[in-house]
Amino acid sequence: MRSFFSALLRSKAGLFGWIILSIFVLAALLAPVLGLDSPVRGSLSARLDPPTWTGLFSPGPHPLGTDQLGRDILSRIIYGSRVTLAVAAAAVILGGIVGVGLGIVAGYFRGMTDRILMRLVDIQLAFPLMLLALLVVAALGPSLRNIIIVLALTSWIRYARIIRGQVLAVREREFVQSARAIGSGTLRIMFRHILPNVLTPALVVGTLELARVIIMDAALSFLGLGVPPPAPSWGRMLADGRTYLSTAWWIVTFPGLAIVLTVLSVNLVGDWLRDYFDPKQRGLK
Amino acid sequence: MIRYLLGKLAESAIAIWGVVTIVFFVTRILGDPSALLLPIGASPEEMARLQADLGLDQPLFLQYLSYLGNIATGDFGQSFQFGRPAMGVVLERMPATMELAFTALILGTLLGVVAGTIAALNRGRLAELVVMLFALLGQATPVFWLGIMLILFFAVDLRWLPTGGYGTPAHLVLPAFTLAVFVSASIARLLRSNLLDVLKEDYVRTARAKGLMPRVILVWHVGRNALIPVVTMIGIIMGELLGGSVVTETVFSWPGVGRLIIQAIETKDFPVIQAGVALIAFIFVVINFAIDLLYGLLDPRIRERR
Amino acid sequence: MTRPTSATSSADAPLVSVRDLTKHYGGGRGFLGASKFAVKAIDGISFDIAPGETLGLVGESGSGKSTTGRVVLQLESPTGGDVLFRGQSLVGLSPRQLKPFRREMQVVFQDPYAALNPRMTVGDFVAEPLIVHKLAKGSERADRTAELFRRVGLDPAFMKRYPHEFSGGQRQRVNIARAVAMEPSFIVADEPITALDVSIQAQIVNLFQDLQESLGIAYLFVAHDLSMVRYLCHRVAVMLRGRIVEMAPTEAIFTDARHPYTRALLSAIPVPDPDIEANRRHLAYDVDANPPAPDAALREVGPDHFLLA
Amino acid sequence: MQFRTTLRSLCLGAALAASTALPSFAQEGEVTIALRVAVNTFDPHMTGTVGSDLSVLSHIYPALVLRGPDLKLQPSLATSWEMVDPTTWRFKLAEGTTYADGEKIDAEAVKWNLDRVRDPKVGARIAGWFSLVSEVNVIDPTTVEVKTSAPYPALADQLSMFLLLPPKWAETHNPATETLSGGPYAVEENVPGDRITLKANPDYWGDKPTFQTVNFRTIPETGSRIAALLAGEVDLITGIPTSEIARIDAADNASAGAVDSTRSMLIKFNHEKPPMDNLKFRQAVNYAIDKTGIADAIFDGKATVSQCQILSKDYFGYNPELEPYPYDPDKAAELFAESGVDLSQPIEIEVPVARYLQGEEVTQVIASELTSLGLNMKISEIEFGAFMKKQIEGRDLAQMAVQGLAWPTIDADGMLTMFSPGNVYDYWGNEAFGKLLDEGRETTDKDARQKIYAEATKLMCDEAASGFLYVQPETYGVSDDVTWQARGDDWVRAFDMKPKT
Amino acid sequence: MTAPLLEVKNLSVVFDTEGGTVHAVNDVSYTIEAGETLGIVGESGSGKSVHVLAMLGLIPRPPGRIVSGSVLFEGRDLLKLSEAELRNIRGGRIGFVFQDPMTSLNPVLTVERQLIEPLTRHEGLSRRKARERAVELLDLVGIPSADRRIGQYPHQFSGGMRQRVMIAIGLACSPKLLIADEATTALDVTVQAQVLDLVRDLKKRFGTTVIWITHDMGVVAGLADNVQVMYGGRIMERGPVRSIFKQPHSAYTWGLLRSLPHGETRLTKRLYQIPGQPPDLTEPPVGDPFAPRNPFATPRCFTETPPLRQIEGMAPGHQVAAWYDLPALLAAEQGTER
Repeated sequence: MRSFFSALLRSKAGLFGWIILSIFVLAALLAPVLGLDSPVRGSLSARLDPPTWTGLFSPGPHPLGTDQLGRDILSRIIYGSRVTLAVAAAAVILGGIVGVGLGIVAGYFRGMTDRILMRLVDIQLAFPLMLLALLVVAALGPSLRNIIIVLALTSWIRYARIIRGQVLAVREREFVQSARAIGSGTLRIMFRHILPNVLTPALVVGTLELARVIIMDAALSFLGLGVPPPAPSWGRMLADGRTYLSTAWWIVTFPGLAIVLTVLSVNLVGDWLRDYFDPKQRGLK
Repeated sequence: MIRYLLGKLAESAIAIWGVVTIVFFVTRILGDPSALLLPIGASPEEMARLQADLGLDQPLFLQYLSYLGNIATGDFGQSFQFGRPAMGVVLERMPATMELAFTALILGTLLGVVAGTIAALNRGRLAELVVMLFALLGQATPVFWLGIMLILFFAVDLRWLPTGGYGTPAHLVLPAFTLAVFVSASIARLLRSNLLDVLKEDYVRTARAKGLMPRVILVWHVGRNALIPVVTMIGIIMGELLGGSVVTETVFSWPGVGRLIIQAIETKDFPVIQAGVALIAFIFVVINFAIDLLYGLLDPRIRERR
Repeated sequence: MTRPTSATSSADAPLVSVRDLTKHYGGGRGFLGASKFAVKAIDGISFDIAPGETLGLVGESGSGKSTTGRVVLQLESPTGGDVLFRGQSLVGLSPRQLKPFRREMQVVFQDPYAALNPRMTVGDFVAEPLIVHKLAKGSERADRTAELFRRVGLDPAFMKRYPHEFSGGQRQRVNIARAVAMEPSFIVADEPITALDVSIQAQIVNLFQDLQESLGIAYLFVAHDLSMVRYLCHRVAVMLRGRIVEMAPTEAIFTDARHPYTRALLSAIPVPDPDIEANRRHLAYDVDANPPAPDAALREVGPDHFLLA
Repeated sequence: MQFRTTLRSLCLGAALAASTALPSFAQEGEVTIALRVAVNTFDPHMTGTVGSDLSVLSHIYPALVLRGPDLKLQPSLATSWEMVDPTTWRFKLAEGTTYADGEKIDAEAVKWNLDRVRDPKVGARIAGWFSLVSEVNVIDPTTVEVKTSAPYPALADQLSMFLLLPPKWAETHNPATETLSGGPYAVEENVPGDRITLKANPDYWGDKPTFQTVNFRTIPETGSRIAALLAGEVDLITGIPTSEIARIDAADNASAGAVDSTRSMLIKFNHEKPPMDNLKFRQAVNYAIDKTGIADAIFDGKATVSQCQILSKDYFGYNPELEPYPYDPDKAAELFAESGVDLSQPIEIEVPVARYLQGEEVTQVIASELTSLGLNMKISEIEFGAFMKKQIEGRDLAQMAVQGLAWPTIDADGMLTMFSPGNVYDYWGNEAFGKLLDEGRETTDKDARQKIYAEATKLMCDEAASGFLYVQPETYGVSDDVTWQARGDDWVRAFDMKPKT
Repeated sequence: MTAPLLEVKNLSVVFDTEGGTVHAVNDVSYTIEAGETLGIVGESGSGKSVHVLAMLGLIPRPPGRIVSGSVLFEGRDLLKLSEAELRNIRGGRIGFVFQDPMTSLNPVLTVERQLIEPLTRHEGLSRRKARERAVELLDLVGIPSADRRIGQYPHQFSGGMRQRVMIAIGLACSPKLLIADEATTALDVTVQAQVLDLVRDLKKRFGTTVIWITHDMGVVAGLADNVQVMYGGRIMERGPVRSIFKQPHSAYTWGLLRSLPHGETRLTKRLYQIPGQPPDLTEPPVGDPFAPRNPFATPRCFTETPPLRQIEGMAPGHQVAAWYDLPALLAAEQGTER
């Protein structure tokens, strides 16, 4: 663990990513105790109020302004981080469990199992993700749960492909042979020997997917199929506010900034994790 | 080689079958199009009659069988909305989609290759930081936001380019650039890490030990090996561009297949959804087939294995 | 647990018997029903290993020697032939049926880096056989693991560490500790010293020898380094293209090699003596020109000395 | 602004170079209209979409009557028409009218078209509009008689949306993809999904059109539509957020505005689900909603609050005497308390997605206002098709549903019928209301009808049959090159426009 | 006396890694005369490969860094040359053969392309001329039907053939110096023997100066004129090959030779084993790097680095870096054992 942090401190980009991400996660966790305005209820009289910058230091009503319904944007962004991050994380984890699971099974058993999985992957690859997501959301309805399912659906394949490749390599590693040689069962080999050794690539895929899923959620919102209101998600805020782009720039700019910063930091963390876990990248020692 | 091609062909057929099957069943979950096709005030009887006209009153399984049968002959049925063969409706929009996708792909690949190469060769220097920051921003910016900003700036404020629409090369600039930003960001990041990996390879050391010029090493020894994964990536990106540029097409009023399919999803025009998705899947499969062959050109070991 | 604790004479029933073993890769049916070209990794080999005996298996890369080790252990199933352990056939047994045999047969691999699970502490790794076979629990397990560490010359204090904190030699000791955890009677050592630093190789070879003396373990010692084989093995089998071309007691191989390939192999060993090296001639053997004849069989040409002809 | 000007001058050189490559913008004799959705079919009987398909086709095919910008009917192909008796209408056609290929537009053609649309084999999507038509008779080449199976006072209004195909031509051509002009314009170019260019029809039998060329461009994205107007690429856009009106007005090349549409927004109550069967509860909801606030804030004052009825001023049967429920949270709270309804029970409010101008926002305001009075509101955004299916076939509307209603004939009859018992849309089940509507249909006397509908609307208001909200504004932006009389019924037609002089 | 072909003076190389600074090469000095074959022996981490790669600018920088020293080659200091000047030397005046011919040849380029590259680059030959020469070279290194095989890709060659191709590339421009880095390690013994025969033959015919880096004492015994034993980034002992093998003066050389089986049959005795583990080079080395594993180490070995010095009474050039007198100690030990 110490080397983890010392490695982190050496990588400025990785550190930056971790800090930004931690801020958002903390804000999301602490949202209810920060004493914010309601993110859902607005006041029609306070519609499209511009940001009061001084409000950051001396209490003003809306530091980042209000949206088209008079809701406080700061509060919506902070509460929105809960929705956005939770949806993204849930989708990425769900997709990860499915993808890693299938990847391990396919890579470990190979043969028919593998062939079936690879054909599934082919099918999904040939099916443009965005259209699949749109179709499925349109079919199932844009509830929070369905959005998570859809995003996970577009995500599992990337895990499965990469994990399968990793497993094909790991299963030939001699410690796996050795586990078979001592008579370990299949489950034990999969969980104790293979899974821990493919978790880091899965983690790296996960961070990249997290970034992609957040962007995809925004695109779905743009097409009217994102996380439904009143839950404030960043994508939704961005999409709803887009028509006000030139009259009330703050409605779009701040959630947009939140997305860009989060995706950026997630990517930085992902890159850093890859560098950290990839021995090839870690000098000689 | 023949066996390899036949195998590939079979795989492609399975992939397309899977796609058309999924799209068939998902569209049936979409629900009943009759409410959308008829004007307000339509009675349930009218709706029932329309459903019968559209063949939607049949048992699902029978619908599926006749659907598969018709597809085999290239018939995707009559569009509910357009009142003519769905595939025709989709094919009309295909040139626009292809034009945008290929332009974005070529532009994005060029930008991405240049950026990725600059970043990899300037490891640890400012140039790498700047390029990678832009690449990350390119991936972190929602496409529609970028698109709207570009319209406001280049079309409304400067009036250099049209806000949207299709036709002249000028119309192509903004949407293609918007998509290319994302494409180039992905490619730049992938290429950079590939290049860094390949630069560590023993044969690059061999090339340096031969005293070759850096340009020769980069192009012949590093570039070719680093580009192989990029080629795969291009195949996948192409798939996303063909069907996934819906958002860009909407922002720039680009009459592509993506937007058509969105519209068809909104109006539950099943035949158009099916034809559109099937066509995109088909093109994707064909492109990836070509990419597979390209692999062989790039890497003799793969050529040999076939 | 009762078991022979010292090398017994070869008059005893063999511990391991390999009969006409073959292993082909590829083959089978292709995607569209066409049969693929098969690679014959092992092409009908037979040998016995007595309890407490070390059989050296040498040959160049691709000769099938490592595959033989894995097939003997049933880590891969053979295409044909049989493997008997204490007279019982192992071929075709389910993993469950094989489990009791797994306690008696172990393996040490070539690459000590790849052979350790990087995500497991070495203590857990060594103790894993005890868990899988439910041999020991709790503090007893820890005690036995510590004992294993001491036995292979490692400080038990290292048990909580991860593989990357160890050098190659130490890792190979961990692997050996794991292999002997169940006190097996037979270990396949698949080029166990090839990947080690020169100054460490002798340590590991000595460890193998010590373990054999104290536990009576029989080895199938797969190697391409004939000099270590000469030092460690009772008998040597020379493999070429999936066949055993010559098999004899070690001294007979070194002093009375009959097969031209064996001779070429012997002549190729670099000797750390400039005077010998300066005057020696390397014998060449063109395998492509003289592959082992498909119909040839092992023939006894001397006491316990077999030759493929 | 300073920033923009500077940039503009900075980039002038490059702009000049680039502008030569650009397509020509609106010029003399040319007008460009932005559509929100693409034109799908050229067959006017296969689409009921006024805002795109029918608007474009109305330039190409003749109609018996047209609805003018003032929403009054005007003669077109029919020079005059009369109701001979409650079930018989007679139309007198203009003389010498032909399609571009010379085919006559006569009584036979009208009959053929009305028969076609009613032919089940054709499966015309707008067949429902003419389901009451029982017979079409050709009296002479310029006189056609239409008989209905029941009194149908709004027939002429309905025929304003009925475009006539050339019968002979249609035998050999596919009207879905091909056109033959019989109106002021002919199709010059069609780029599917992008644009349709119309050229004036030189052989048109009516008045020469003002513009030589009319372009219809499809721009689905609101922001892009506004951008296109401000960039001078289009002359007319519709369906913009009211908040953008001021911004467009501020630009130097366009102006914007809003008029009342014919679409009333309301909260449809499902009286079949408690607590919506409770009168006090329904009234309380009406008191609880700040309609003026919504109109002022969300629609920048461009929306008109509904006068406690679902009819807007343009409708026949509009009741000028009704007053909206005032916004009175205290009164609402009181009524909620009196209603005896358990306020903690979850109440669902549905809204179709992307269907109504800022409908989702309004729903959120309503939900938030009701929540602040202690109700447990849950918003469901639902896809429109599913919403309609749920409403009509499933008969399972949520307790409340934000919905917009408009009736193309702009007549109380059709509009109010959707609340009469037995109608598939009805969730109220008020027999008295149903009887009033039946009475209204049995007479053609305008005053009598007016009186009956006044009674009906009052009943609906008193019973708080639904939550009355506002009339959806029809927003538009027009370039300074043209004038256009804004209208609330979706038609966008070049022949309603004039070049600005 | 002419100047030596290559003169390495006080060369030190470090690697900056996350685990700390690795002192890979520490103050290495030696010379090679023209025509000489120098065998450099050492284990992984001994600095034997790194220092050679470093002086020709072939280590990645960063993390690698040359801290000090000079390398005179034909009178010029390689460490002071620009990258462009070094490029002209690499592959031309100095040829290389690397360990693993599988990874050291570019898998996607034909052998022809890879073989003519140095020829067109350094000799300025036309493509056609270069190809002719390349075929000759393949012929020279014993690749049958070279004219046909030159168009093939590396994966179509066997391991031994691939290494012959590597040697052909190294020799392409008739270099003054050929550096072979573990050139036979990845090969089977029989193939190794053939390659060694080839190198001996080529050396005889062209008189090329060779640095042969290996961990195998047996390989240098047959190939080298002089041997240089490295450990922990330092030269422990160097000298004429016979002198070193017959009477090693470094405990490390002695241990290495002893730990190899010399034809003993099993069970006669245990192999001599060098105790302990290779050194951790992140710790700046103090004293004799081998001291912790050296049974003969004196207290001085742990505190002071022994210089490389000529051993009295041994062949000229037989130098050792040790504070102890190994033959004396061995003799004493044998005496006590008796």
